Amino acid sequence: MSGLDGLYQELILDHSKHPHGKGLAGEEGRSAISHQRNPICGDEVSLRVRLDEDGERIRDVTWEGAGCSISQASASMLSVLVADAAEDHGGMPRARATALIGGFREALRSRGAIELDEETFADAAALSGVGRYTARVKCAMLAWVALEDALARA
Amino acid sequence: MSGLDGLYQELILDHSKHPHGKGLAGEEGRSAISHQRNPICGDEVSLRVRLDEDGERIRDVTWEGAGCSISQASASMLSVLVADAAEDHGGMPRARATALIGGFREALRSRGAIELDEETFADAAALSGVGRYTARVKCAMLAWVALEDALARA
Amino acid sequence: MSTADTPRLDAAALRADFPILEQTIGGERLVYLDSGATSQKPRAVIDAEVAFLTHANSAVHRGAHTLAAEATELYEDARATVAGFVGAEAENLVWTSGATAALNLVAYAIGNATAGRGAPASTRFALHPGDELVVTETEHHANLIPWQELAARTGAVLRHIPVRDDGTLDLDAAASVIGDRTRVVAFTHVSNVLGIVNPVADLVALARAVGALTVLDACQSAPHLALDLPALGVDLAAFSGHKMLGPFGIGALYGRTEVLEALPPFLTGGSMVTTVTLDEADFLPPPQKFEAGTQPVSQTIALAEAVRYLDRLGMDAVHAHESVIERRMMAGLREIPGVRLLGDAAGAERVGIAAFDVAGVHAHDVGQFLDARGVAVRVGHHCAKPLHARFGLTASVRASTSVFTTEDDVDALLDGLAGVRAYFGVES
Amino acid sequence: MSTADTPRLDAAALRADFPILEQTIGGERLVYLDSGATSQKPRAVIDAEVAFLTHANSAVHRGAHTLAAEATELYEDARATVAGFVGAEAENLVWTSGATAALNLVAYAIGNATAGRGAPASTRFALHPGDELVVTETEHHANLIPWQELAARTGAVLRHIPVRDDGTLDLDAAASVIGDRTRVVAFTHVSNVLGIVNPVADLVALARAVGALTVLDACQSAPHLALDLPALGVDLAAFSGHKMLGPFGIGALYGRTEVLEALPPFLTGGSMVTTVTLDEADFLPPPQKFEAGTQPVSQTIALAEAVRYLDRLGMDAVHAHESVIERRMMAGLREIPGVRLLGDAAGAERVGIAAFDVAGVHAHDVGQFLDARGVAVRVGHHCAKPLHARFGLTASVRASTSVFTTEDDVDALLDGLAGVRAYFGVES
Ligand SMILES: Cc1ncc(COP(=O)(O)O)c(C=O)c1O
Ligand SMILES: Cc1ncc(COP(=O)(O)O)c(C=O)c1O
Repeated sequence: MSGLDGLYQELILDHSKHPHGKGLAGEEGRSAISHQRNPICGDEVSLRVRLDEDGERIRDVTWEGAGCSISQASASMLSVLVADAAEDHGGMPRARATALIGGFREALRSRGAIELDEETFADAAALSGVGRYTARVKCAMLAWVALEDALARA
Repeated sequence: MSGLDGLYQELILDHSKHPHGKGLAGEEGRSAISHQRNPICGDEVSLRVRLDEDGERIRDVTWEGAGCSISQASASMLSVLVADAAEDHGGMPRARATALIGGFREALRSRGAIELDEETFADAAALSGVGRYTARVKCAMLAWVALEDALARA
Repeated sequence: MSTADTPRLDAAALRADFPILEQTIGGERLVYLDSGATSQKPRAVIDAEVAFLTHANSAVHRGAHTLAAEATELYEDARATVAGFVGAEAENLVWTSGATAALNLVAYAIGNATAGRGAPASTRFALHPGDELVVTETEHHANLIPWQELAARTGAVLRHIPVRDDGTLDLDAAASVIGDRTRVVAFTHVSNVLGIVNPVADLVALARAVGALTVLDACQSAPHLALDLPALGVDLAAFSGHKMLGPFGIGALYGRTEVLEALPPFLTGGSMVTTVTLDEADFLPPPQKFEAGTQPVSQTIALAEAVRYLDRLGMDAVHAHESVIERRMMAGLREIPGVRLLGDAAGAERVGIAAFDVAGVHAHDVGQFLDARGVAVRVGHHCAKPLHARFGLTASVRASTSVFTTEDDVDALLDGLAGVRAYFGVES
Repeated sequence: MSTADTPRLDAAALRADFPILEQTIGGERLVYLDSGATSQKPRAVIDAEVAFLTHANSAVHRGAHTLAAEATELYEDARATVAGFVGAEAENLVWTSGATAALNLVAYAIGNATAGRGAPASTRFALHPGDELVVTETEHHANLIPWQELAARTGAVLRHIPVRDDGTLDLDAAASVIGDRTRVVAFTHVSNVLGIVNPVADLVALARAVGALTVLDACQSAPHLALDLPALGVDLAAFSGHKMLGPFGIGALYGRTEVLEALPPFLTGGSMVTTVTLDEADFLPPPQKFEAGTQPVSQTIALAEAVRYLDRLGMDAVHAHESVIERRMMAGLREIPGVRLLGDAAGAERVGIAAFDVAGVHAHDVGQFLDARGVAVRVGHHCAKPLHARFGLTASVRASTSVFTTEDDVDALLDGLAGVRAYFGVES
């Protein structure tokens, strides 16, 4: 898939229209929030991460924000990724989240050289195409940077 | 005469080596002094004009200063021009000096289009060639601007 | 000027003068509608700079060798040419690296006067706590933040003239905002978002009545309108070369003689001094007083070529052409469902700038969608966040014209926009 | 590095890369010995700028269309390239319009910290009456007057490290000038008059011992020496593109991360902010915090090409070549009757700059005489008046080299000088 449709895959448009995890959950238990902003377009995201008691596993990720379809879809996909891990294994381990964020960043900065693997990134793999649009990388990264920052504070 | 010898005519080198009017005369009677400086090369001239009692005629022009051969020769030639007028007619009329300064400036700024007339400018006519060297026009103008300024104050 | 008298301009033919327009973007013809951010350069401008670099390149005002003398002449000729383009004399034009630098120059020079620097005449610019600086709600950040910072450093108060819903300035409010405490009124000639020409004469009259200094941001007027800055009566004005077919890295501050003479210097360094000791320096008269360091000589020469290019077209012809394009663009935009124009004041005098929101589709997505069709527009807040906030937005899409913008270009924009909401699945 | 290991550089062959050198001056071959004022540009640099202007020209960091994205990538790649050239990371390199602007940035940012602007961390830069700023007697006006003005605005005291008769800095005096009250030590790496490389490590050690900020003027080292600014240990450093084969209108400020983070902004405007309301603005992290307004994009790209050109030659080879030329020039000058070299310290590390006085002939006349033979040198005070005063002069003649300077060029200078006193009738 090339051109515009390679960027705006069906899945991305779906997520942006029907976002998951949108609406900040209550500040229950061990949690932290991060506000991130893309100074170029003014897009913002506020993202809350909630952890289990010993702070090792992520219970959920919720967010609020306004922005382009890429930034909205990306936040939604990130939220789903964490939610699935929580369902399957009682929460995504912190280290795993950090690794995912790192891998995501690397792929997006690769100018299209690295494809995100569907097995690992689930729906977010559809964001691979963003790497070829350097001006949009920040849009896709916004929620992921917010999670990274929130984890550092939690 | 073209090239370097058109700029540095024998007369110019003579005046610069044996300058007339160098050494400021005493502040006698109606007189005024002006300090001028070329910020590019640091050349300076201090020039004193002395007038007759009613301020209509210039008795003499003396000066002090350091600078390139063009600026030194130009000051010297200006001094002679005034001195000759003083000898012949009891002093150069103020208006005549103003006209000479204007004519001199116009010729020097003409990029070589206007030649100074020997009849009118005497030795200073040898400075016509400076007009073709725009970077040197300020050097030649220095003493003349000083006289203009001093006259305005006298 | 009646349309019959106005010289015509053949925009489609002018495209050939702009080498970059030969490009295709993903196979599509490049429709460049982002001249408001930076203009493209005609071949003549690029050639003028290359010719200078390969024949006369030298630093200016510093030496006697042939290249230096030639460069100095070209540089001062360029100053006279660009000054003439805005109706001014050479000595009233200060080179700066751009409009942002020019506006900062003014704000910092006033700060320096406040700190007691400058000639005795500079004290008239010194600010005292309670003094007021006035801007408008339509300002570009470049004509807003320097004044915020100046206010913060000096204890002065920053006030603003509000904008009405239709994008015009609220002149009634202006008359009450500008008062006895007002020391500076800084405002844009044309908003870089709305494209509306502000009422300079009214604002100058209000400022003059209270003895305030006027600072005009002419960034978006200089490329599009015939300017006569002295006739406008402003004290100071700033514009950027790269927005008027010239190169990056060069702009200018115009100033009335007595204002430039009285303002203290801003940047200090070489080529702006008379005497210098280890302890202190004396400064040259304007414009040199404000031109510290090695000047962007090649850029001044290229900018002079750019204004000669515009002069050959005739600024009245440029404005007439861009008005035709602008009206077609605005009319077309009004008809697209979901498109909301910012500042669509009926009968307002305008240049070829249109900013809009597309309901349900983020500006970034609109821009990307258009880009895939070769249409380059700007998306974001265009460095005018307060104005966007005024319209309840964080971002908008902006299309802006130049001399080479054709009706086909406008139609490509409109065709693209007609499909954008469907693509992103927004019902209309 | 031993001469055997040093890569060689064929200067005569390099002349072909510089289109301007094909010119004749009044029929004579152009011998350009004024690279200290501004360097000539190789074709590759000119071509890189033209290629950008005709293919990717756009404003950066502001849009999503293809040209804007491409321009932004090229611009940030250029930053990384130029940063790498001086041993730094991209985020430690701030683009400025030149060294003068970079040095003013530092002085004004410190002034802003003093006025209470900036992050809480900025207070460490705030000056208090009695605080001292230290420069050297060899400074270019660009690294002197901004400090004079900062001192005058804040009540700080400006002191200086004297220069010895042989042109070297008096380090004993430096040790007593730099003391507990010293807040800033600003000094040049290489004097633009003397060509002598100053002892950076010694000065940094003295400054560090008292917790003073170090500011290096690297204008005359960047074009001639392999630089590793982090290894030199300075806090901040400035250089200009036009002196290192790049274009006018672009330069850089290097800064250590924590210093750039703590310094308040200087110029304010677009592209350097996060949020902006009508009342206040928040700023991006460095380097963007210092890059207000539309950046000189094409010039950054051309400068990157210039440093790639220098990198291909190898800065060790450049320095080795220029040292050979410099020694031939200095030796030749010493032998001409009536020529007095400024700063002829035995065994000093030098770049290819020689300034001198010709007894009985004014510098301007010497320059004119040489120009008639095609030899372009600079005459005047070279924006270092205090240093000239130190040597009892108001003006000198300066010859300075570049990568393309050949032994023939030096001989043309020396031949010309041999006849200059006779021409002006000065007995030797
Ligand atoms: C040592 C030194 N410092 C500073 C400068 C100022 O650089 P620029 O004029 O490019 O701003 C120069 C050159 O003029 C210089 O040689
Ligand atoms: C209205 C207005 N003012 C000021 C500026 C700042 O100009 P520059 O970025 O060229 O300094 C711009 C453009 O960015 C503008 O459109």
